[in-house]
Amino acid sequence: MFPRPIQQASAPAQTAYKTMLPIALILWLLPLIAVAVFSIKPASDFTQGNYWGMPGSFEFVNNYGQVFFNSDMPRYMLNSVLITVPTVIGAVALSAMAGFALGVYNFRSNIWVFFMFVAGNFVPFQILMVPVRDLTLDLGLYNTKTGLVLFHIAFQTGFCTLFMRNFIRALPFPLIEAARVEGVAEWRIFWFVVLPLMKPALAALAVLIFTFIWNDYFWAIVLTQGPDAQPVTAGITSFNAQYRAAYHLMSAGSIVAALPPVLMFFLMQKHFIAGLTLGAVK
Amino acid sequence: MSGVTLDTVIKRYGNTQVIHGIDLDVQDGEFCVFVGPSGCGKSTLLRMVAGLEETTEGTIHIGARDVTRLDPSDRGVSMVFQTYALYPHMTVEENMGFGLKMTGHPSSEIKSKVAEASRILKLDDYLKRKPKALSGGQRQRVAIGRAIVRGPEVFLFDEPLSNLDAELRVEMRVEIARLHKEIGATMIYVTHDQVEAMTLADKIVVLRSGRIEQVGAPMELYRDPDNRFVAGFIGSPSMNFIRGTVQGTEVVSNGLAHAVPKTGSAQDGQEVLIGLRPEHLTLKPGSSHRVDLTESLGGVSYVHLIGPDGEKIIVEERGDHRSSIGDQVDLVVDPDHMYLFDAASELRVR
Amino acid sequence: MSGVTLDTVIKRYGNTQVIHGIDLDVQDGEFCVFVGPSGCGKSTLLRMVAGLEETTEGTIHIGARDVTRLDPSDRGVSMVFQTYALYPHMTVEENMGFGLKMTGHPSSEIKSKVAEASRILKLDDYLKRKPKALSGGQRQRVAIGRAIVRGPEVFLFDEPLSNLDAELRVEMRVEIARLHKEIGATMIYVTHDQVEAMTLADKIVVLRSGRIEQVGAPMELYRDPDNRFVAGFIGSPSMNFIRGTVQGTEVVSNGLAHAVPKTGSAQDGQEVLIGLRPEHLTLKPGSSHRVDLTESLGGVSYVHLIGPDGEKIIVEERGDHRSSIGDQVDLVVDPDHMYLFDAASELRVR
Amino acid sequence: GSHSLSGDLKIFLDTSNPAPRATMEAMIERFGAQHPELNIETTVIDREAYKTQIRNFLTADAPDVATWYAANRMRPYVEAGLFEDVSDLWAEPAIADNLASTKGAMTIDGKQWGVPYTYYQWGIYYRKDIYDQYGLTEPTNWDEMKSNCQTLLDNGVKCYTIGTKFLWTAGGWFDYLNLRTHGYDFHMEMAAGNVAWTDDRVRQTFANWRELIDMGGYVDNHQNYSWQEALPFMVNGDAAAYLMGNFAVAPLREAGLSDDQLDFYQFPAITEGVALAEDAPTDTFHIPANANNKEAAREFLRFVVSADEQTEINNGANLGQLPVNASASIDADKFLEQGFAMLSSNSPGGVAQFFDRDFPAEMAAEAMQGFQEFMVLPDNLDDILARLEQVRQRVYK
Amino acid sequence: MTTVALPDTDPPKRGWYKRNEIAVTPWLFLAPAILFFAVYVIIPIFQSFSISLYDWDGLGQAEYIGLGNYAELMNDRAFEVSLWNNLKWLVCYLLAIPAGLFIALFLNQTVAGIRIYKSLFFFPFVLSQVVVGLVFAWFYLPNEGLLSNMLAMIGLGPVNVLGDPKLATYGIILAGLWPQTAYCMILYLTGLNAVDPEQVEAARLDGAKGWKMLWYVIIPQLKPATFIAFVVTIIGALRSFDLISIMTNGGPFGQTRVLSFYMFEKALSEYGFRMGYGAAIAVVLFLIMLVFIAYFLWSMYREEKGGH
Ligand SMILES: Nc1ncnc2c1ncn2[C@@H]1O[C@H](COP(=O)(O)OP(=O)(O)OP(=O)(O)O)[C@@H](O)[C@H]1O
Ligand SMILES: Nc1ncnc2c1ncn2[C@@H]1O[C@H](COP(=O)(O)OP(=O)(O)OP(=O)(O)O)[C@@H](O)[C@H]1O
Ligand SMILES: [Mg+2]
Ligand SMILES: [Mg+2]
Repeated sequence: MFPRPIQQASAPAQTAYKTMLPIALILWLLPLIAVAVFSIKPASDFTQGNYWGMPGSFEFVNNYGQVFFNSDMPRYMLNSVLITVPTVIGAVALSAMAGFALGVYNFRSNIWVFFMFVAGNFVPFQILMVPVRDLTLDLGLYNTKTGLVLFHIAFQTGFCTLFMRNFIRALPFPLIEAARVEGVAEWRIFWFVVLPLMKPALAALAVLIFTFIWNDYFWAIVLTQGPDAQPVTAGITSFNAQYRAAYHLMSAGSIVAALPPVLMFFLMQKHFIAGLTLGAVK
Repeated sequence: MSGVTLDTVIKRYGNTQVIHGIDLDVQDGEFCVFVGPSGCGKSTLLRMVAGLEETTEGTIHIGARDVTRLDPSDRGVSMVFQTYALYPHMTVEENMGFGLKMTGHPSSEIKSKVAEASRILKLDDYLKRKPKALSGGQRQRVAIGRAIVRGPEVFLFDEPLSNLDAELRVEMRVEIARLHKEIGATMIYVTHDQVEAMTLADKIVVLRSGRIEQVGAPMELYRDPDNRFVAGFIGSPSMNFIRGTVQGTEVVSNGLAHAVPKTGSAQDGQEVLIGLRPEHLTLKPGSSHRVDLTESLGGVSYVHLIGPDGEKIIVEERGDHRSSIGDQVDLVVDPDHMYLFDAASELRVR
Repeated sequence: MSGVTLDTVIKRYGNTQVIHGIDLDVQDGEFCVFVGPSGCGKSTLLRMVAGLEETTEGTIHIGARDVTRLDPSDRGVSMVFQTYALYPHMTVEENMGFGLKMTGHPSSEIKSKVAEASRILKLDDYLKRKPKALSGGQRQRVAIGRAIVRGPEVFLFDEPLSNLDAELRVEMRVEIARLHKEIGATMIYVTHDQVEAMTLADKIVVLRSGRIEQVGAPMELYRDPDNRFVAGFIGSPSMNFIRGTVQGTEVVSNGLAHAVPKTGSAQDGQEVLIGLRPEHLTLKPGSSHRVDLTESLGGVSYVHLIGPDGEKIIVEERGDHRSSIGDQVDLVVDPDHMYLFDAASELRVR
Repeated sequence: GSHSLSGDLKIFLDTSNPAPRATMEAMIERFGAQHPELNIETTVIDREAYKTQIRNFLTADAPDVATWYAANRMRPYVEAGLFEDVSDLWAEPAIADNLASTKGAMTIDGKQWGVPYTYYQWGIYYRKDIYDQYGLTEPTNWDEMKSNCQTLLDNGVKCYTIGTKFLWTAGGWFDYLNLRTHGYDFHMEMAAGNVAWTDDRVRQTFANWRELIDMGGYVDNHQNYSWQEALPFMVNGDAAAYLMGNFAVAPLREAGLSDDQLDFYQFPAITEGVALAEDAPTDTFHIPANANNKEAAREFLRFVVSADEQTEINNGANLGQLPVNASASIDADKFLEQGFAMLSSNSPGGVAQFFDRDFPAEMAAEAMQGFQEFMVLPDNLDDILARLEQVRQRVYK
Repeated sequence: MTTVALPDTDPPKRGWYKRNEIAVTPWLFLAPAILFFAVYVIIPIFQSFSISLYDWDGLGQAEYIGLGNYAELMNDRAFEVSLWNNLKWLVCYLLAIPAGLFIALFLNQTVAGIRIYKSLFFFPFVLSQVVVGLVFAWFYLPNEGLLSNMLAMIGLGPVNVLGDPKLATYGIILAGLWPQTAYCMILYLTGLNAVDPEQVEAARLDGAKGWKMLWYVIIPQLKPATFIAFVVTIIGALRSFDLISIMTNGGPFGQTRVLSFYMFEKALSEYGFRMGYGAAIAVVLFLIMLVFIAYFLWSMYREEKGGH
């Protein structure tokens, strides 16, 4: 292990390390802590210039109440859920199938199809903006959650397929051969053999895609408008437009918007990190 | 009836040919072992029989059926893989019954077949476990059980024991032998382990670079190898080879203190290799070889000699007689256990 | 001068003690092999000598220096790992020279030392290659070369050959033996391979559960084991054990057709285990044992017997004499090659 | 209503701030009450977002009525055929007579493409209490304006607050400086692309502007702020005045400024003899060409511009802006009254819409960015003007 | 033995699908993904190329102008600025890699609670860039911001990071580095986990310590993690949009634009009506990225070939 385990260092060094840890963490998360503190401050703190001091009073209930009951935030949150969940399901389903095809079969164009997905995954998505917007308009899906979901599924499929295919490649191939010798039909091999083995990958991907989609901003503003269909990332900006310079409310709103992926991360940490390092690309 | 017959079977990957027209007859109920150095095509050949690799040319029959173009599942074969290839998410029972379930057998039938197989393999206590909770040997047994359950005409094994440690390997080897006796099906078994090949096989097929070098019963190959490759490959430690020349009825060699009688059809003046197994050599004090190293394993010890031309010779010594490093010795050759090979073609001179 | 001395060395991980006060003297220039079942603490002990694990209690001396608390690099030891542990991004040359470079040796000196080591190990042709482009045996040679280059007083090996295939293992074993002779340094070698231990060691240390069971030269352990564990551990196939009872001057046993003379201090009525090596048993037609299986390896074959109490016995047969499955036989015991162990304490009854 | 309407009526609004939003929703409710058969569906979109999204919904999923802005700002949609020609409405006497003053702003190619529903004056809102404190009065000419400013600066108060992060606020300053320096006609010539940005007259406008900048008259770091974020400077007394539209009054009051503290004056004259002209942006309703229920939409437009509704929606409690219907009455609000008086009697030069409504979109975008740069780095002027000239030559082709 | 009676005759005639199962199945499985991907990703790339040859406001008729948009780009100062900013992003964003490595080394210990620390350090990556942008914008506020306050503590004047055309881009990049560093940190933490402990031990016996160990032994072994970190960082840098949009909206006076933002502005923003021009910018961005994509695919191709 590198660096050398601190346990083998001298006692003062160990103490120093253990005190450094929380200090470093606080410095690292300072911006975030600031927002958290902002979100429970009263408005008067800001008009009086008390930006960074202790809260003048504790306004947790007020501020968050404002966000939850007096703004469009709940609607935006619901939109985000309705966009994110189908996208996750769709992208994972499509890519599990594509990954199976690319990981198990050695047809001639295999690697080129695979490279198509990989390359597509890396294109600056701005290049898709104008045509995708037109396509969505033509399909009559502009400003609908469906429109956003369809696009997200398609775009994430590139990344997910890369991930799934590599994962399936790493599975022991004799498992599939054993099933073939036993007379199991190909789609049944997918369903009964490969899919159960992919559970960790599915979980990792689902968590990862969830955060990607939840945090998407660009496509939200390209393909949707207004509280009918926009997710919370876009919602937060109009929320902020409404509460310009009301830092306490903006902070509360931001924290609410950030909460689901953060929860997801903490609950599914293992999968999340596995996803990042396995798939290794955003 | 359910033997396996290969007829000028050829395999090419793109432009590289890896199997060069193999003819082979495996009798019904026979235990046939493929051996050969790594990369010689053992697995490829086995997988062609299984249907997991396409056969480029030639035909494969199982019993009377031409199976060359059939799907693996239609060939009536079962295969046991080196890595077990158990489905990790299924219990032992489900693993064994999976193939039958997928091909639509009624569950009562599956149950009885699984029970039968697990009885044979003493797996009854583990039926509800997942493979993760089994030891290596148990896993391999489940893999074999899965093969049995389908009641195939032919069993195929690809180095089934090489992932086990030495002790277990011995144990499982004995079990496979017993299994073969019990169900009597045709088995084809790939290994690179001498001992497995010698102890399990009814018939050993020695392959080299996609060609068959020799086919025969184990002791046949040991006693009567066709060429230098087979002679060197079968037997451990390997046979020693000493260059020599036929002079009249004798073979003379730098490496031997005395000439030895020639055998068979050796021609006067022919350059030959004299093949001598370590266990058939004895030492006497002399001058031609120097003891370079001795390795004692208790009951037996191996004496490594350096010959007059720098060639290395290994001699097996038994009992308490021990040579010491640096001793000068001569080799005592038993003419009954001596093989001549043509130095150029490396074929046996009989 | 540069031997290794362990003095009541203890290792604890948290609350679990894995090494229980080991005393050991490895002479300068000696080849000492640690053997024992998996998990007995071989690696731990070796790594404590290397300085890779802290020593909880006790002291370790190399030569006259107390190195117990020194850094690994200051102990004058080199280590060869099972997985080679070569730096994948460096060429063979760089791998071997890395240690010297780190300790600031001039590059001309590094060059000559690497050249010297690669000559000894015949690596000259591979100096510019990366480890990836080498075979397993070559890699292991590079790892040894890296150890040599630093000119250590003591070499440590942790199962250096267990990742190699059988053939290479034999070859590398011989090379290590030769190396030891050539450079004459003290070497400590961990293995679980019988053959390696027997053939390489000047001194074998048999460990069990963090304690030394017996220390001695290989043939000493083979001929004169202190207890049943060592007797069963050394020798392959393992010694057979048959239960028996001392009656007067004889030992009677269900498993033997005839009583055998007792040895040493065995007491009348004592329950004992009779230890018999497969190579010291012969068979004659009889009734006490049934031949269950025979395995022929060419020069030698193993006969698996089932005794009257269901116990399994293995007998080695040489030459052309072969038993067949199902034969009823009796064991012929050579009283000179027979060991008695107390059934309870499992200690040798001398 | 005179005849009964039925079906769906989809209305898109950009009035996303709380007060205007409530006003419009109430108005629509009243309209709905008159037409019980009509199923009205209202969508309110964030004002900034609306500006980019209008293109999409006009082509794709068009509502029946949509808000927008007058003059050049509606030109792209008119030219693309996305707005309905409503000249027929303008031929009706109720509209023709009462909305005559805004007809020009709604006319392109001799046809009218929508109706206005509100407009508002621009001008300088200031802290009367601070002016009083330093003995200052409302300036009437450039020199007074500058000397007022100097006094404030000497006392540590910035003369003007502004937040240029979203650029358009700087457009307001250019409008006034240019209108005052060269007059309405010149400004409109520029808007029409007939004057080079490198023209000396344009430079003159910037030279005047620069005087204020060099004095340090504007709050620092204005490039970081939106217009709302610049309000606190005025509220806190760090700055004394704000050139802004009348919509700024509501938030200023909300922030706690009383009518005693807050006052308004017209942007003072700069070049003597140049007739005063004002910015008074007009917000409008349009019927998308792809609308489904144009009959109901027309009825809605008639309803919106009716005198009663105009009086209602523009009063101080609601939009707090000026009604477009001449027969409507103006709320008794000091700013509305001042504004109305200014626009109707003291704006002889003419009434402009606003920089980004009078100038073509692309020109406006480039120019406003240039204004911001100029306000931060006045020395870059030559470079900025050269760049704008390049854009002008392309945009107007 | 119990032999299953298999017909000795030829098997029953099998359907076309059965005969071609292995060949057809992958395409059936691929079909939906390919369809989606083609419609939404592949075809649009080509459409963008084509749109970039037109003058089109997104509303009316498009007019073919050949390479006119590209010609105009050559003289477009804003484009030039955006390009340079993209370069700054590319270069500075790579700092996330050493920074991530540094933090990973710091955290690669096994003390009580280290898992919590690791996940909290990783936290910023999970946040939406919108939130990150807001937070940093407040952090940079010219007077009230924490940064100015902290500078004041050490006696330095306030600094208006986002209002200063010279500093603004770096300010935004710094905000971007925050989550990106966290990302690289995680990659390196897993990379460090995979470092062969025996090699580290061998190096310790060889006398490599501290920096020397890091440089000669650890970093070379972290190459896969570094490669991945490099790829994702480059992609992240070229895709940067959210932060700019939130923090400065491209300002002051367009000095923080990057290509992706500029094209959005030109094509879809309030005053932007130039789809063709926007598409041309996107194409340029795509071509830049193509260098990296090609590099990535090439190294992947090599690995595939080497791996089998
Ligand atoms: N897909 C393939 N494409 C090209 N050549 C291949 C392919 N698969 C195997 N080969 C080659 O075919 C030859 C035979 O391989 P095979 O796996 O049958 O050897 P083997 O005898 O089983 O070796 P081992 O003992 O190492 O398992 C080898 O030279 C190998 O390189
Ligand atoms: N870090 C550790 N923490 C706790 N126990 C450990 C640790 N490392 C090793 N052990 C325990 O110490 C004992 C000795 O381990 P060691 O690796 O020395 O065995 P070994 O004899 O080398 O075995 P093998 O032949 O499998 O290599 C084992 O029981 C092991 O579980
Ligand atoms: Mg093989
Ligand atoms: Mg060990």
